[in-house]
Amino acid sequence: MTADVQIQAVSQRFGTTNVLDNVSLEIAAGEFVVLLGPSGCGKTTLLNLIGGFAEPTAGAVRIGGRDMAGLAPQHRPTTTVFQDYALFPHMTLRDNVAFGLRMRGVSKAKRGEKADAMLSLVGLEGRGDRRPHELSGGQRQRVALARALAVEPDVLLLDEPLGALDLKLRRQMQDELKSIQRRVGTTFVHVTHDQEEAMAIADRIVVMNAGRIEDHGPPREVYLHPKTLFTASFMGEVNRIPIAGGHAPFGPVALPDGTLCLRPEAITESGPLRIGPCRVLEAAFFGAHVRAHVAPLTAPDLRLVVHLPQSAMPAPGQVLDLGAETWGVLST
Amino acid sequence: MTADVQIQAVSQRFGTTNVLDNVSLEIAAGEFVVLLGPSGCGKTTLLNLIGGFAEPTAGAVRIGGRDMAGLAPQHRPTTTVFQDYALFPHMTLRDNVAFGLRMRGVSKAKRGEKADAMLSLVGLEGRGDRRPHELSGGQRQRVALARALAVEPDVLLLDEPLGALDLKLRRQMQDELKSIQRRVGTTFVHVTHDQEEAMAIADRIVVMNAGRIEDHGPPREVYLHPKTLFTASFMGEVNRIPIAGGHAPFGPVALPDGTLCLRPEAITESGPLRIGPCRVLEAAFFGAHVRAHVAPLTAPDLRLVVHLPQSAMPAPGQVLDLGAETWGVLST
Amino acid sequence: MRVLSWLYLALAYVFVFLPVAVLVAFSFQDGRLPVPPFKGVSFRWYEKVLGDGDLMAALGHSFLVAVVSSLIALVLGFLAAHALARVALPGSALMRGVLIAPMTVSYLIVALGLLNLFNLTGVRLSLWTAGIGHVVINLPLCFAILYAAMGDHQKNAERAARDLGAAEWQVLALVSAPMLAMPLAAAFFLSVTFSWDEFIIAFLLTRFDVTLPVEIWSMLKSGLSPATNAVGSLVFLVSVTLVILLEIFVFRRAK
Amino acid sequence: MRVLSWLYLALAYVFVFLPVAVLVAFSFQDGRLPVPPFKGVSFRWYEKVLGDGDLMAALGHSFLVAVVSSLIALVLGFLAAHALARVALPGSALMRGVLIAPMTVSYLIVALGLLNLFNLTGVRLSLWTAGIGHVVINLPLCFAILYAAMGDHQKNAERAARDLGAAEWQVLALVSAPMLAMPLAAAFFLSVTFSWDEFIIAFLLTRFDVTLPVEIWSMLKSGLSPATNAVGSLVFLVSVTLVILLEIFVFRRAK
Repeated sequence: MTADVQIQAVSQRFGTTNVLDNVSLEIAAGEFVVLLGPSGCGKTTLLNLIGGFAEPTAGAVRIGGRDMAGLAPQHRPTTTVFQDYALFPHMTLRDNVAFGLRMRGVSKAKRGEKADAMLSLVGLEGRGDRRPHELSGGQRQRVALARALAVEPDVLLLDEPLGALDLKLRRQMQDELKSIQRRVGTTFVHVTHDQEEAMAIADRIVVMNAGRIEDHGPPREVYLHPKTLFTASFMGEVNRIPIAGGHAPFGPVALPDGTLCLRPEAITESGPLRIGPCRVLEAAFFGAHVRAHVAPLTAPDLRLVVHLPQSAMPAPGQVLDLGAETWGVLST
Repeated sequence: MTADVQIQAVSQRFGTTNVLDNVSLEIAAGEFVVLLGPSGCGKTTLLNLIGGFAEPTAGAVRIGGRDMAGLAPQHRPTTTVFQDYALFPHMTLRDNVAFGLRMRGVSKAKRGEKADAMLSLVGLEGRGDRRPHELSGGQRQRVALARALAVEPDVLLLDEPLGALDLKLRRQMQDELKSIQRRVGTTFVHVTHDQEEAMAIADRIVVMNAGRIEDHGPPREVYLHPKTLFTASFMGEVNRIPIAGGHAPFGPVALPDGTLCLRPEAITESGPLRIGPCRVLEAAFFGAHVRAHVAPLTAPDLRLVVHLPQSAMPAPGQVLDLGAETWGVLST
Repeated sequence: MRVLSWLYLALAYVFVFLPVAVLVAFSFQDGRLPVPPFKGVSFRWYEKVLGDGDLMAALGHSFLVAVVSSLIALVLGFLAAHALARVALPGSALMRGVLIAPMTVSYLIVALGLLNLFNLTGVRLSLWTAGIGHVVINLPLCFAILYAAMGDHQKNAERAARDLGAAEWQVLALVSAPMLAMPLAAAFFLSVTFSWDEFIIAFLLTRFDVTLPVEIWSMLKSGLSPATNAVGSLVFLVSVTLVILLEIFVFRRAK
Repeated sequence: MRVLSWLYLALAYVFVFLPVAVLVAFSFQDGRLPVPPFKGVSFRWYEKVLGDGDLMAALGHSFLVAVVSSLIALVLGFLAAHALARVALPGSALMRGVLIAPMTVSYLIVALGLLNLFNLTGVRLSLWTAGIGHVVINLPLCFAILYAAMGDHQKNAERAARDLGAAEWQVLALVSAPMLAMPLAAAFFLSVTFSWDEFIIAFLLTRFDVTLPVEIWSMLKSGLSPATNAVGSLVFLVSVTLVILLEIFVFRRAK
């Protein structure tokens, strides 16, 4: 029902391009891991290597300690939830969910029972006789999940499963996905390019870029203490300020050389790392906060994005005395 | 170069469905108005009626005081920026931007000059000889904008112009769109279903639903003081709590009957409208805040979504004493 | 503008359909020649045609050849499309070449080539040889239609079936074929239509038993008559029926 | 699995291309009959064919008819597709019906119908009448290809042009046609190919000046010979060339 996954020095080349470059990753049994990165970063390729839809050029994939080399998808203890759901449109939901069991020779009565139980798990009890086209996108997603879980895989692979849903439904499905994973205890490896989705569901986020793992850790750590500039900007908006010889453009700072990274919400009037007086260039109300572009008076060419409290109403031209609450310096 | 727009009791029927139902709206000269609503709410139909791509079943459209009835798009003082840019792929950028002037019989030299000036305005100076397929999505957007502005329309209509761009580019183009509108002073009527986009750029947001105008006003007003439940939930996440006879599910409140609307970020430990002790059911780090589902101990079936500060680390099961900072009650 | 558009469209349709209209109209001519003046509506030519043993035999042959050759072309084309989808050639230009190349072979060339082939292998010409010709012609069509219908959704569903433990024949029988029910029907109906109307292959590759278009050609040797028009109208009627069936059973249900 | 897929694909291709291969191979036969044993490679049948005045005249006629009829079909089809895009019928079923209906008219029926029509209007049969037949056949094809190519992007660009002040002829000449350059070329090449290979319309609607397929048919009356194979190979060569041109000029540039 659950197993650990070891990715050992895996590389994948298509022609002359290195899609994955010596990637190693340990995933614990029962962990919910999210592979996060821009398109083309190799995250889907890595998922396909775990699922057996491709074989690595070099390196090994082990699931529950067993080397998977040469095993076709049907012989691996994994199943995949595809982005477009990949439901069988000519079958009822029950037959869809029971398909894997049918292939394993389970009797019609038994597999029907199991399918109904899986449909209940995903909140679709009593709809086993419907067909996929009668369902909404979110419901199809749930059927695909039930179908993949029905064969009790050790590892469930999810290939941008929420990518086709609109924002509201996506947030709702994230909560459900997380709670289903808690209940079944199966290892989930989930691919996405949406960093909010990753933070919402992951036990651990693995940030990938250009075929390599940039960073990994719990959401809070990856967001607040990114190890690289790429991670810092991919996880959310960030102001990058060059520091050289103890000097930032807006004045001296007691910080090492490198790039000072400030999140817009970390800049306030009371922040201890003083930036000094800044002129407001533009400000717009954004709901939970007011988003402003400001330029320090001492460095008028530097543009900072700042999130001010909901109640703030800065007019363009107004001067605010700002500082940073939290910050990080990354070597460039 | 700019004119006001009056929509007077306009209705539009296709067959038996009322796409627009007696809509009236005044748009001031030079205003940046955003028509916001879900797909099918009639916002694009309204834009098409202003642009002359359709004629209303009833009512009148006036631009600069002049009745537009029966005038084809080419005879109206409007131009449109289309969602898919609708550039002419076989023409250079200069020829694209100069197309409208060519149709007006402007000489080749003069229209080339004007086109180059427009390309500079949108940050594409010196690229007049390129072709659309050489550009990125954001750059195509800018060319479409330049082409529509080159004929100096009184009113510019934008039909989800940023819908095809990814999130990061969209935020950047929003800032540019706003600053270009400030510079040229033309009335902009912009259609979108993205409420963040609407807040980022609009002088005034017009919220539409099912063929009618639900609400309109500056972003802050529409977000903080929505006139209807639809507006409240469309502008952002909201907790809706029924109030009857001075009682909320979690206890007595000094509020009129109706639906109490609480934004997740308005719920804090110090908020004056006390909700009382709440049990944390689930919490996830979301970057700028921690998003938690909580249930008041006095009303365990009520689920509230709460945004806690970035530094909070509530464990499931923990009890927090919460209250609302701001709130609104809407009659149901 | 709209009025002009409608007018132009109407004219284009008249241009395309006028020959058929004339053909059908004069098949009802109550006289010996399909020329004005129109002497009144009569069904006697249809009676004559339907009572003609040779014509009715040819009609039966045409049906047989059309249905059997289309079924064979359909199965072979389905397997070929599935095979191509699995091997996924590098480069879309090469892929398109593979799909388009078989269509370069025209009816006339196939007829000539097969005539050579049967000649030198000593196979006697018959309805079977004409049927083989129609399979050669319709196989590329079925192949292209079915391959085009295998979108990413189809491929992902097949991947999912394999992932869930299905063997290759189970993927074909339980997932691929049922998912392609509509394009399979479309390809079949189109093949039948093309085979039904086809003349040159049928003419060169049959001997004693012939198909309807060949029989019509024989009738034409003695000139046009309301009888030839009546047979032509029957052929057209069948084509139209096939296309209407296609529309009703395939496209309607596809929604 | 991959090996099996490749094997099956290869077999399907052999099946489709074998007749053509035999046809071409025996056109080089150094003897009087296109049967084994193969006596050696010779170009003498090609010399004979290329020196035959009637055949070369027929080849010229075929080219003329193909190019002129295709150009006319292209222009008429373009205007019809544009008109249909503007009037935008309600309901996709009706729309599809309007597009598919003209394709129900087969070569045989058009030939019969036009024969009636020319007969009763007293028009003499000639290359021109065959050309009219080919326009009737290719117009629906061009219409469907061009209409299918007019996606939303095309329609929006036309709307934008109108919005910016273009009159309808300016929209057609400055935006629609240049944007459809590739499908226009594709439709033209396909029309030429179909007209080039076509037999039954050309046979029934010409009299003294005939096209190449009709000339081949006459040659076949005296049986197969390496000479008929040589002409057939030439016809095939031209078809293949047209398709390669299509691939190079249309699809390559479309990328």
